[in-house]
Amino acid sequence: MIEQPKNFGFGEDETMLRDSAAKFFSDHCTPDKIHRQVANNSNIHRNIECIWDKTLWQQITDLGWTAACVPEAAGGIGMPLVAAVALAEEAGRAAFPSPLISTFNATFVLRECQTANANAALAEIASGTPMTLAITNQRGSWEPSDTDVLVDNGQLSGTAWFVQDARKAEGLIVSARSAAGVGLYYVAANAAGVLMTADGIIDLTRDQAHISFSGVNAIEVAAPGQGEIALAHALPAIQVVLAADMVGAGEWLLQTTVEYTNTRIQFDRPLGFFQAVKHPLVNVMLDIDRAKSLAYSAACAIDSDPERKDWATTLKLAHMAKANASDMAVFASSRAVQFHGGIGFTWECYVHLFFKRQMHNQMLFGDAKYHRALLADMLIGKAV
Amino acid sequence: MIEQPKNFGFGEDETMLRDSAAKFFSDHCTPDKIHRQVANNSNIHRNIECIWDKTLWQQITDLGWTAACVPEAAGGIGMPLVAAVALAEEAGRAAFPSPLISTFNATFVLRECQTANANAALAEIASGTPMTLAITNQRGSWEPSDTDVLVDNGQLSGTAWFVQDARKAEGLIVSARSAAGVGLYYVAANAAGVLMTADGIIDLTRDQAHISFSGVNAIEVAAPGQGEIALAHALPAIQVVLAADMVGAGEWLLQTTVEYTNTRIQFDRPLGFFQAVKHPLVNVMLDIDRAKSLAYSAACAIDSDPERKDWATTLKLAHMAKANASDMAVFASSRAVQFHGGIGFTWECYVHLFFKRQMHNQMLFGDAKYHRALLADMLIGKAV
Amino acid sequence: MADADRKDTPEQAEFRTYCQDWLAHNHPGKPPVRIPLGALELSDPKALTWLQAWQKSAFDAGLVGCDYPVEFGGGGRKNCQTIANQEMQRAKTPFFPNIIGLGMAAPTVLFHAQDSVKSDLLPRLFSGEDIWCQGFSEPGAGSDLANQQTFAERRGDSWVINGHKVWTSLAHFASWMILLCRTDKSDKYNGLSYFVVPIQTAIGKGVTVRPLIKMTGETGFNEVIFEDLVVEDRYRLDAVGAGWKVAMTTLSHERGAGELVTPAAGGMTQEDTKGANTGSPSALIELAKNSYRNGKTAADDPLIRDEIVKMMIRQEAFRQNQRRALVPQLIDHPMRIPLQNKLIGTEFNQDLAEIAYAIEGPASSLYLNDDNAPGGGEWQLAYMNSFGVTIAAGANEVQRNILAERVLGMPKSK
Amino acid sequence: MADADRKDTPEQAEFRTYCQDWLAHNHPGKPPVRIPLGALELSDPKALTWLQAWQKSAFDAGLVGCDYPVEFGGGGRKNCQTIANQEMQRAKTPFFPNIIGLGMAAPTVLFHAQDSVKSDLLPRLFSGEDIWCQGFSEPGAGSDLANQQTFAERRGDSWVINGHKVWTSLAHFASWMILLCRTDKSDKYNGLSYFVVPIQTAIGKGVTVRPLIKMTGETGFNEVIFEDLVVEDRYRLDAVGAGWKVAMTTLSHERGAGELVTPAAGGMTQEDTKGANTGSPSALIELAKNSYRNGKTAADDPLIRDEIVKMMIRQEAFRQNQRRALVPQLIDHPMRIPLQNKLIGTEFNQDLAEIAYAIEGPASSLYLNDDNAPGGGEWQLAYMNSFGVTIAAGANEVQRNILAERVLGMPKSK
Repeated sequence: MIEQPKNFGFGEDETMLRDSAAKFFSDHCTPDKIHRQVANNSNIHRNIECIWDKTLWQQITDLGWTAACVPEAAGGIGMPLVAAVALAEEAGRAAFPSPLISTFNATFVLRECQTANANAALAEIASGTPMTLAITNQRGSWEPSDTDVLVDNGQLSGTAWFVQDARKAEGLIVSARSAAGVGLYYVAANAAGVLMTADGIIDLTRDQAHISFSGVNAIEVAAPGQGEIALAHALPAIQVVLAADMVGAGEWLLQTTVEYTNTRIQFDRPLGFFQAVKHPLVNVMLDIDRAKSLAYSAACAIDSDPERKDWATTLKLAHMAKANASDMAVFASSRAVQFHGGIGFTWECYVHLFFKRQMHNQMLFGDAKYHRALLADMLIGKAV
Repeated sequence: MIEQPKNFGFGEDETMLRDSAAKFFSDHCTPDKIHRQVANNSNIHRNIECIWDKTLWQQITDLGWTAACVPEAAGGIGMPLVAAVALAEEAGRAAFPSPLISTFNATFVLRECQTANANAALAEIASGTPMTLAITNQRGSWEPSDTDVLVDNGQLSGTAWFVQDARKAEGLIVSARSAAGVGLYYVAANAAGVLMTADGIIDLTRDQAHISFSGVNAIEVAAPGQGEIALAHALPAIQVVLAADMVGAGEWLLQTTVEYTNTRIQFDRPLGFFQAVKHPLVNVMLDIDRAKSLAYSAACAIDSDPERKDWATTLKLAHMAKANASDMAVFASSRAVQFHGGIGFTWECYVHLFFKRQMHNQMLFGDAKYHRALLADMLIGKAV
Repeated sequence: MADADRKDTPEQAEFRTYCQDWLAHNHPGKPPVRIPLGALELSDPKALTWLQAWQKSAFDAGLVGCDYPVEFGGGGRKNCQTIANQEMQRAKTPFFPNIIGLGMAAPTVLFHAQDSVKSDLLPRLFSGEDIWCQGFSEPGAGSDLANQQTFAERRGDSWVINGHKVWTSLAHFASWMILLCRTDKSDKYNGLSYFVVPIQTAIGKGVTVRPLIKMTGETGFNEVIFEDLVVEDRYRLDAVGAGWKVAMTTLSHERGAGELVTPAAGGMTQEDTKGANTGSPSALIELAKNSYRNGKTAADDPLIRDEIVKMMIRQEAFRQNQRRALVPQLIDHPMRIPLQNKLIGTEFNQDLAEIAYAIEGPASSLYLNDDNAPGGGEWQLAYMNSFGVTIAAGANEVQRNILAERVLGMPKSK
Repeated sequence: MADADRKDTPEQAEFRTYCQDWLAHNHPGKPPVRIPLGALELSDPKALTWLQAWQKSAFDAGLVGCDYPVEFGGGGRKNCQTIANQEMQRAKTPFFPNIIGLGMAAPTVLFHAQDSVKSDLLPRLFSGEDIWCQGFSEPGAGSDLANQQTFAERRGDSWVINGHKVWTSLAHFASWMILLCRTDKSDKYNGLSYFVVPIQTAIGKGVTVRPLIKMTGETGFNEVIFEDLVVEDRYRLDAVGAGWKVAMTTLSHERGAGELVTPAAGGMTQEDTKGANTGSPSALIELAKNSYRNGKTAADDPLIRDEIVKMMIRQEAFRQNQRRALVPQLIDHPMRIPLQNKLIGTEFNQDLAEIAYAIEGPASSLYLNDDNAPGGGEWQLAYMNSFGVTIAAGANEVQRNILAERVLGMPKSK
């Protein structure tokens, strides 16, 4: 049993960072502003765009968000994971269109590599270069060992799928297989031989692409053959940050729906009077609180156990956080649209921004069923 | 596609039989009467009793219920399965303590045997001899191929578990394995070498036992080695009749709970005013109607396809009926207790009679998950 | 329904054979453009025109309005619409575009309009030449339908209508609207009256139609604003103040609980419609066998399998419910099953489409504008659109109240 | 909770060590008789006597009432009860029998009684020598608690009480009762007053206790009838008419939302209690590994596995919720988590026990009186008893109203 702080590690710095993020979003990134920005064209068959506000990105870089979880040795601030969790929660609450989460994920992977090349990439992140992971194959496998990209003396060939915020990222962290096993490589997004094909996705606050590599020169960032283990060590942090994003978005959906049902009058009463509205919204709240507490505890477990002495607990809490948050995200989104009635079904109502982000979040890096199946093997033992 | 009557085969005779059964129960078998009879001793550690009203049994025999589904050739009335379904539904609605369902199940198995010995047993049933099946092993397998009883030149040895209404039955239909495969045997309940050990069960309207056989002389009722297939052919009928019992009991639970919540005043309103009460009860109604329609259609499929030309449809509908009814039974019981409040939690309130019967019904011959897993293999194909 | 179509009356049997023959030679074949899942999703005029031609040919052949009186364009038959519907389903035909006309306007007009209006309007309604829309919902009158603010003021032999309707599907294609509005502000329920009003011919003359965009990005429903629209009194259905009663005729037919069976075609498969086939668990199985979750075939995942089977059970139960609803000795309350249909059907579609996300894994992020989207992204479209129906026509919360109060006899929640 | 017990204050750290030492030498060992799952299920006097002895020894050692003032029998410490509770859990001790006394009566008496009453009653309450019961529920006052009919009439310096209480757990063992009753029929809420009244010494002198039998066949809760019971005015808590306010102190502590942490032991395992261990998913795993469904080990069934994991997630989330509830900067509404506990805890136990039926297959039919019953039939007992708690102390439907109204700020449902 590893010692953990009662407050999950939310000290003054982390709390201050969270509050400043909340203020930042309410100042610069309100739902109406985002809606005008990313939802100005509702045509399903519009060209696949990648819309985001680079000036906001510059500002959050200046605020040190990208540097927050970069180790000091690599030019970062070296804050604990809970700092990223706090930022992700606020980003989710604002449905923030940016490569922040993807850059965090790249950070978590690079932190595990412990090489000069990895530290160089981390330094870039600290100074504001958006990066993302290209580690998923066409069959949507989240296993670190699965990649469709091959590496042959330093050159990458093959295709990586479901790359998040791909067209916002300037650097890619690619997993590729060689005789030595799965390695991790840094590639500039604009390097020769990199062909990015944008995906037509539903989530308006992200972009996604599949990326084919043909003989692309790459810098190996993990020790040879150590890429798979580095990915495995980073996955819990990735899952937890996604859970935090869902918690923030879920809270927005809950509060917005409560406000609407408190004011919308039907049958001479506010909708919120009716238990058919009220009780499901209470259930949404219960789900959010579970997901939140699990996300914080998982992040705290990671922060408290750098040597992975009690890795099983970390894995367990991270799977639980992602599983719970994913189910919550689906439920909270569905109830928000339902209880907003006709207006919630329209494009002009902001609910759909969060609905679509949540449906994207819930599957990313594994949906609830996936994580529960892994938990079953851990906690019950493999079925014979 | 086999021709089926629009009315599921509920002709005049079947409808008349059902209505007469409903009248019979309201005359002779009201909940208060049953409660006085089977629930007079609430002590958990009371001796395990087997309480039922043999005079009622004589009366329903005289009414021809046991003969209803016995083929005319074997001295029965030769009515379709929907007749038994109608009787089972009314029996469930009355939580009728009797070996009726068990005797039906024995009937369905014997009907499939097509032997002189089987017809002799059927004749006994037609004339009112209660019988039951002893075909389940200690591991609770519902597969016709699984039995812990062995047969060696006409003598049975081993133990059958979870035998329903065992101490009410005068005849046992036992599945036993020999070199020839699984056979079916008739044994008098009081035959030498039959040791019946009563189980302490929760359901107050049934009795259950495990029965050990030591060198018991038995009459083979199925053609040698044909017992397994006879059982397999009878299972859909058995599942459907159990589903019908659950539908009847579910309807009692629904109507009784509706009446209670319409009269019980809290917060100056009847409980039934509150959507937290009313919407779950509507969901119970939806479940009951599904289970009812599926049970009728499965029974009708069996009646319409004596040559089993479209056996897959019969199997499908029977599995669906039992799966749906089992889930309904659990849900209807739980909501009935919850919405009856404190009084529903007491021994003196009749709800627990039905609650306990439903929890017994839902697992008997396989619970919902079990039947859905079989359906998955049928409808999706086995998983690799 | 496959079972219910046995043991026909002689008239039904004869008519069934006729339908089969006609359909064998007059199936419209494959559409030239993508056809959406249902008429309410229609946004492409080309699709509409093609579907109108199909409806007209079916009408000319006597497969639409079979049970309506001959003098109003019907077939004058008895219980034959259900036969035509079954055979059109079996023949995998496209659906009819004039769904609101056939399902809601026609029975309401038949039971409440004067004969001259019936013979004027019903034939072109049946043929699909006139598309109809429904003017019930208002910004302040959603589930609380009786809270109508749109007002019709009597002026001699006609009425002047002012107000604002929302969520009116098909209004951008509609020639006529069934309109519920207020004629007396002093009485919530008895102050309502019911009209049929022209839309297309009145645009710019008192009617404005503005498209609303759904969360899916599709158009398809609209705001309709009335500014001093003048309507002849003959277009009023039933008495002044009887609007609520007339609306109940509309709604009971919408809920499948009305006297008349709605003419309904359909059954065309995904390939044929170039569109979605997201309405059935078998389509979900198809999807699961061709989709990967975390690198493995989704159809092999025990949890996915269980979800799919649950939906197949609900589907079969729905079918058998409809069958049982027609057998008087097997139902204790005549409305018990019909009033369930809207609730069960819409939640079925919602739950079905949600499962597709789990089946598709990360590919569930892809939409109609991505060539790699499993099932063309139609499952995600269907999931989002499913909320349109769980909300519309009396949100399902209201449906549960109706069932509790009318069928179970529980106290009113309002 | 395992995590929350780190980083103690010096006082807590010192006290923790003390508790550990004491428990190492003073654990009561294995009980001579079967101990039920919780105090509310107590029916065997032998079990009660043994548990009272344990509570007294813990009290004498200072592990009960740690945070209460010394003058009323408490320990006069700060935030130390939670330490004692954690260590008693870790030491796998039996629970305390006087659960209503510790959890509801003690804080209410402390905050609302006069000092002489506090010093008279609290020491024997803490020691468990006096068992307490709760006189809130009435035939007409279940979830609608304020609808009290039991009436206390002033007679000089005392009160005469008449009425009928139901579902009073432990009344058959109780020396004292916390009683909510009416002193003014003209005002529903302000007409209530709150007393502590003697039970055992008053039996036959105005108090009758009748056992009620649960659906499980157990006794354990009772009807209590008051006929002209005379109670001194000093036993009134707070002002006449302030009963509702006082009751809120009781209920907030019952819901774990009170100022004071309730002294709570526990953690003893199934083998040790000779009773059930049905409260945890790990017990369910144990059961699943030793049970057969349709001939196969239940723990290998993917659907069972998923059900169990869902419960483990809910259990861990509950723990982490309690941990977060203590961190001000991580909660936006102070009551948001505490008010969830009763709801979450009782539904957790109900859902957990229900899964056992699926795990045990046909053996789920067997009860406590059958030697072959998996887990001794305790899971079925626990499932049935779970309804006692989802119904009691404000049915969970009411709990959801409270959360919606107090935390989310939604309109009152009444």
